[in-house]
Amino acid sequence: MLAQQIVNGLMLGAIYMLVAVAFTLAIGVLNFLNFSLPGLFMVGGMLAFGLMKAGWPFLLAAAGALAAAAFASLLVERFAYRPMQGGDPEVPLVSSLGFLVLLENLMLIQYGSDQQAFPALLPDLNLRLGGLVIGIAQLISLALSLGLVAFLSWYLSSTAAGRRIRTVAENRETAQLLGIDISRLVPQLFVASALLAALAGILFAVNYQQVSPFMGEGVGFKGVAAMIVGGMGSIWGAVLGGLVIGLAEVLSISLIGADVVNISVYGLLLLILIVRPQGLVGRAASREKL
Amino acid sequence: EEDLVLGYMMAKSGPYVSLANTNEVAVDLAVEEINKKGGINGRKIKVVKFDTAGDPKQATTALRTFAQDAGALAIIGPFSSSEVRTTFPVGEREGIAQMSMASSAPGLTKGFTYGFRNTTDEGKVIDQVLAAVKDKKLPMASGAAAYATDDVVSKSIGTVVVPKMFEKYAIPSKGAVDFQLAAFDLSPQVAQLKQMAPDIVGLGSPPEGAVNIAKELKRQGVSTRLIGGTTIADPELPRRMDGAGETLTIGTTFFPEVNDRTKGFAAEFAKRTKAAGLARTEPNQMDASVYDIVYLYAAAMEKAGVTGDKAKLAAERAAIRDQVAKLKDYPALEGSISFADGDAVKPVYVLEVKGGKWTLLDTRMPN
Amino acid sequence: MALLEVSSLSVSYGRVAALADVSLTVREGEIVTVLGANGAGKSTLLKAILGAVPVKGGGITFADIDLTRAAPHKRMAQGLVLVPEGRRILISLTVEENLLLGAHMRTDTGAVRGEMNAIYDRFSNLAERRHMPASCLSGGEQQMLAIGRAMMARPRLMMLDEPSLGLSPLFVSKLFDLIRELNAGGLSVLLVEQNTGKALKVAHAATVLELGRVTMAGEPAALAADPRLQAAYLGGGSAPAH
Amino acid sequence: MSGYLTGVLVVLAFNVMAAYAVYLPLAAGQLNLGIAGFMAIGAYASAFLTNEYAWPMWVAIPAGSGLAGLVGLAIGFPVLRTHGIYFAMATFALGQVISAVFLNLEVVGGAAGYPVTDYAGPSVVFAAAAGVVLVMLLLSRTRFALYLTAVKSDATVADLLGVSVRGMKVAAFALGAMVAGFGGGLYAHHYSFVEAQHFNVLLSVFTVLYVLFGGTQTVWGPLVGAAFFTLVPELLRASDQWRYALFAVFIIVFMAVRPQGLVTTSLFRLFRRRPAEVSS
Amino acid sequence: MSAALAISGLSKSFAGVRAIRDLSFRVPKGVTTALIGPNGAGKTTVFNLVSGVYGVDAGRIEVNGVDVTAMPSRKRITTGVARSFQNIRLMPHLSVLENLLVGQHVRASSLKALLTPYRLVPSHRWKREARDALEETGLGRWADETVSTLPYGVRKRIDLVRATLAGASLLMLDEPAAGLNPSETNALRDHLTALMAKGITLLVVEHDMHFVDSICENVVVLNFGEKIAEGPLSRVRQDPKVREAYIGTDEEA
Ligand SMILES: Nc1ncnc2c1ncn2[C@@H]1O[C@H](COP(=O)(O)OP(=O)(O)OP(=O)(O)O)[C@@H](O)[C@H]1O
Ligand SMILES: Nc1ncnc2c1ncn2[C@@H]1O[C@H](COP(=O)(O)OP(=O)(O)OP(=O)(O)O)[C@@H](O)[C@H]1O
Ligand SMILES: [Mg+2]
Ligand SMILES: [Mg+2]
Repeated sequence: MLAQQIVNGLMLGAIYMLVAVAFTLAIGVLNFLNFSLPGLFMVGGMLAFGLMKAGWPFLLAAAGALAAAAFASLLVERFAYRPMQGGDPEVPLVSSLGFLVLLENLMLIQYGSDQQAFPALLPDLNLRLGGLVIGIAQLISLALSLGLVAFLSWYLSSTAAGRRIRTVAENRETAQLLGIDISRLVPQLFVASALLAALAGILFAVNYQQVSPFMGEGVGFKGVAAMIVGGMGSIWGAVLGGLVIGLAEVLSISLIGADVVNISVYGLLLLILIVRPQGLVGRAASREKL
Repeated sequence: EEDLVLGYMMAKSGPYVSLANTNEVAVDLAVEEINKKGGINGRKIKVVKFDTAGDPKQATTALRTFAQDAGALAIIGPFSSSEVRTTFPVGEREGIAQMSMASSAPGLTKGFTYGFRNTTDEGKVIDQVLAAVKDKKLPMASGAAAYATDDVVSKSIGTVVVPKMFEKYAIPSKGAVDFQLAAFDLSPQVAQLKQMAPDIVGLGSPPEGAVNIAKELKRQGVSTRLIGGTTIADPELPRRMDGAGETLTIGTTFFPEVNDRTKGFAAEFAKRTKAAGLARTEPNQMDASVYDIVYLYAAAMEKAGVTGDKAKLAAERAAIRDQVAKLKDYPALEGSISFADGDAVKPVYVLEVKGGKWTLLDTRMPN
Repeated sequence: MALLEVSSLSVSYGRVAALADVSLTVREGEIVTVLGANGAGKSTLLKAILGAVPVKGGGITFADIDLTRAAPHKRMAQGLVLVPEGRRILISLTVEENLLLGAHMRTDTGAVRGEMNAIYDRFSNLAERRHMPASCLSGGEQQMLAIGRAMMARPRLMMLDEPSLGLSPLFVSKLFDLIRELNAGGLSVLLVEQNTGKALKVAHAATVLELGRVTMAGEPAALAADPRLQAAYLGGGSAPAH
Repeated sequence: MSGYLTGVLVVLAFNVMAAYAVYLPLAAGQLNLGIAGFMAIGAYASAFLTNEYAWPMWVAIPAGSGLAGLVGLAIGFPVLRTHGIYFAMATFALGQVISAVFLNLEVVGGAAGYPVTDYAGPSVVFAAAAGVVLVMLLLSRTRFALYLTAVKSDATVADLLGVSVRGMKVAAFALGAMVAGFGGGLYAHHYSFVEAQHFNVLLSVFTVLYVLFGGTQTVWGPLVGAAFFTLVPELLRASDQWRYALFAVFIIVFMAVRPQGLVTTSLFRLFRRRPAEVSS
Repeated sequence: MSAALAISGLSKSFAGVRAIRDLSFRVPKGVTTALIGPNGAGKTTVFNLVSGVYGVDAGRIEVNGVDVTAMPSRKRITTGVARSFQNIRLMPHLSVLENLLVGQHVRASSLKALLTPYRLVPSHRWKREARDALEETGLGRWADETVSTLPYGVRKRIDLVRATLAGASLLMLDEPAAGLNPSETNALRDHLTALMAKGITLLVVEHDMHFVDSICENVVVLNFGEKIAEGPLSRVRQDPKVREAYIGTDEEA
């Protein structure tokens, strides 16, 4: 029983983890709390659903949804991020939330506000080990997520492109003075984080066989929480955070009850932040040199 | 010649949109039918509409608009329990009747003389569902409850109604699991239910929760009968469960297959919703309820001899209220309706999912 | 041969005109210095040449290519580099990563390593701290890093915006030696300096900006002798009223 | 005044109070994403006092506000160890925890909500909102407001100049919580009903949205932002299902054109400067 | 008479690098003192330790006879020491005048001063003082500008004025003349001389030796965090250790 719940928690955590990494790319690198990401997550799931309903095969539908999310993200970059440069870091929050509302309402107009059933791709393909039920689809998505994250982490820390990205993260203007082509690098990052979020949305739809125009909100907030628990800007922190949040959620439901799940999950987040303001693996900001 | 103005609070946007956006078609249909037959007391009914988005604050604004600006005689709606909680006190102060089509939380009309609901208390509904299950000699040797904790109605079903009914029908309870409305991952809860292995699970939840739990039950290979009240009564539910949820049994206050009148209504409704480009073309219980609300008000206005004269507005509003409260065995679309303590008393249709479709198991009158 | 040709350049920030009709030429292998009071527009000029601020009028030609509207990275690909005012080192990166960043457009990784070691030899303060975050450097050390970073790009024209700022006298001498040395190796230099005397000494040509306009230009020696310049920039007279 | 206008203006009044609750800490650079939690404290506490102890409303609502402020003060010290987005997330979590606690608190009705007997009419709401705006305007003219901006701009230097950075932040946070609690208490007594579900994340987030949209550089921003967010959806009522989509497009385009929000200091300068330039 | 600043046995390391080693020196009241040394010698670090940006590893710091070694950074300005910053640190979103008002904080820290809506009073005492200070230094026309767009030299002077408005008796200036041209340096010199005349003690970090020569009576030379020489500049600059580490042989310095 407990073993099953831990498996359930890890599977849930895998979804949070991808969203958290998408947020990490946006805020850790671009210093942009991109609230359109939950919307792009939703676009991933919802559009994959819509295209399959229109008769497309799954892989094609997924590719279409990813492409749409990438395109939407480029619009976010153009209209929410680019004009806000040099302002307070909170400001882009407004228009990125505007994008979230927009995407949700567009999907709502197209497909209705109902939760819809996403067709089962691998019907009832479950690994049964003793009493343990592990969904193959979930296992595949966990592996896929971890692989992607590992690649990203290597890319950012060890390549010249990664250095350029970190330069933009620290100071856009300086990056420009150093001849970094921001007008290409930044949109690329937006596309990358959109692809992660949308992929998470597709995996979510496949795993839980449901989509809805509002599916991004709950997961989005948990994703931000996961990123913060792990420590902002650290990709492996986001992974750890995602798993911690997933486990905390499932275990508190099964051990105490769903009415305390918000108290325990967010209480844990609060506690972690108070004890370690920089997150689990984040480095404490040292006092700046004058 | 004045029209008889009714205010109508719609929830055409916001969280209830998929349940509520077809209501307008039903209201328009009822008004058209009545006006075609010559209206009430020789006057036509006119409906003024306001989209509240299911938000209590906007519902209050709607109520003030109807009462103070539009000269409404009575109000159709509001939709949700939260809206009812804020608009009933204002309606009481303004002296104008309201009748909700969807709010089914316990005790909402208590203490209000102008507040009505054309809905049935979930306790009464589930009582009839269990009675039907017992009558049909279906297995019910042990039970458990599953409910959403952050929704008033669902929670009271899970924590109050189901335990009480299990006691009434002598069903030993194996326990309860709960979840959040927004939860998509019900694997922990179902893992617990699997251990309990009950014959029936009393479900307090909106349709989404029912879909999710039915699917997860299927995934984890658990077979049990889910039973529930009107909160799950979505005509589309069997399709949305996509093969899961066989034997799910619920009570509702409307079923299109009952008689010619309901079939006729469903057909006309389908025509109009299709023409309006709406996603759902099958009427749900709220559509039927709101359709009947127009008729109930019409009956009350007729009895009260309402003229729509602006000078007599306050008196006529009070008269409508008094007549609604006194309605007995009114032959409505949903069946025979009477009012007791502000709430409608009407038949309960017990439905079961069979072969991926709703089928009528039994029709019962709450006692 | 003219390497950089700035003609009738105008730049404004909103309604404030920062540069008006500024022309300037840097020939291949030459050191040109730009002098002027605070707010005269010197930094703006360098940034405009790099493309970091949009120009309102005029043209910029570098190595016979018109770059007036090109993006900064395009200009740097042609061999322009700037040591910006205020150093602008990246404090979240290590000292070494900052240096590597200077060479981010280059593909000859082997040569880059070698040049980096040469810079460490020259600036021993940096060598000791190569794996520390650049935030811990002292003011002068940050200036060294900024210069080193620009050298890593292996430019044809290096623009320096007040490079001696915050450097010790000994180091200022070393800096000017370095500029001479790089120049001798073929590098052209556009130098903005408050250390007017030293700047005029190394330069082949000088331009004076006042409130965004060129007021004097010519031979450094001649300028140094000019009484107006003496008064304003060589400490010969009292402060001009603001 | 028509019933419709009254209804809309009441909503506006509540949005304005919420906006200033967010604005105060934001002026010191702290994004409070849990403001709904503090509104809930004020709402439940004051409703409890009038319902169960028959306190008069004009005592109970300030008491609820004070309690929200005290909670803000007590929580402020540990939570303010965090910065930036971490702080925003900590307050977000705090808001979630507070509303979840009320959702499970059976003495105030739990998930069923809590009806409130005493009633505060529209004129009371208007007067209260006007009072809040007035206090904010006065406050914005003080050194306190100046220090909040200083702390936001450069906390290290503000500290070296002797400004108590921690004190300012905690004060702004607690004052914001007080304003939120005040609005919450009034909300409970105007709408005669409180439910924890109302005080959710979206309420907090949308309030932050008004404020940023209006602009945080001046004290007028929150007012303008709240007015915009209350009134424009009303104007778009006719557009039906496209209402919120259009509204979202509107926000995006507006912010792209005026990233610092609608009301900025430079806007004020522009107005102030013109006559002087003409005369000189 | 007690010293304006007395430092004894001061040490500070960063991640194993010893930035300050057993440093002791005094700045007597009214004696303008320069702290010089090569880049990275630890001059700014001394300022940071005195103003409390970092805690000390060992040693003792006294300002006007008050031991501030363990005092929180925020309180130190109350003992009469204020500073400027090597990388100018003004509050970019505030106007010039408002920056100065923040600088007055130590003298206006009562609850009443905090909550008085001074901006409603057209010519409030504090505002008037700040404006006068700006006029005196020829910065009057910038008073209502937002700081972020001002030229470097102007910002530099505002930083200095802000430090003086704290009413401190000891001012620590970190490279005040850096980035100024000779005529601006002259203006700065006049400004500082006026401050000295008001009885304010200056401790100056500066690389411009002419400037140091013209205002400083005493010079402390640091190298690798240690004091290598102390005395009047004319004597110190002859010291071979100083020449080798700092000035070089270039006679222009
Ligand atoms: N981002 C900006 N926005 C508005 N005005 C600016 C901006 N940057 C510079 N200015 C103005 O343009 C003019 C020229 O500034 P610039 O920085 O080029 O001068 P400078 O000669 O480099 O001065 P300094 O010697 O102080 O560095 C000044 O009046 C300055 O106020
Ligand atoms: N916060 C810190 N972390 C790590 N090292 C530091 C820190 N602050 C200073 N240092 C180191 O201490 C040494 C002294 O630095 P400091 O800034 O005091 O030098 P300085 O004498 O002011 O030099 P400059 O004239 O170049 O400004 C430098 O080598 C610097 O790298
Ligand atoms: Mg400059
Ligand atoms: Mg220094």
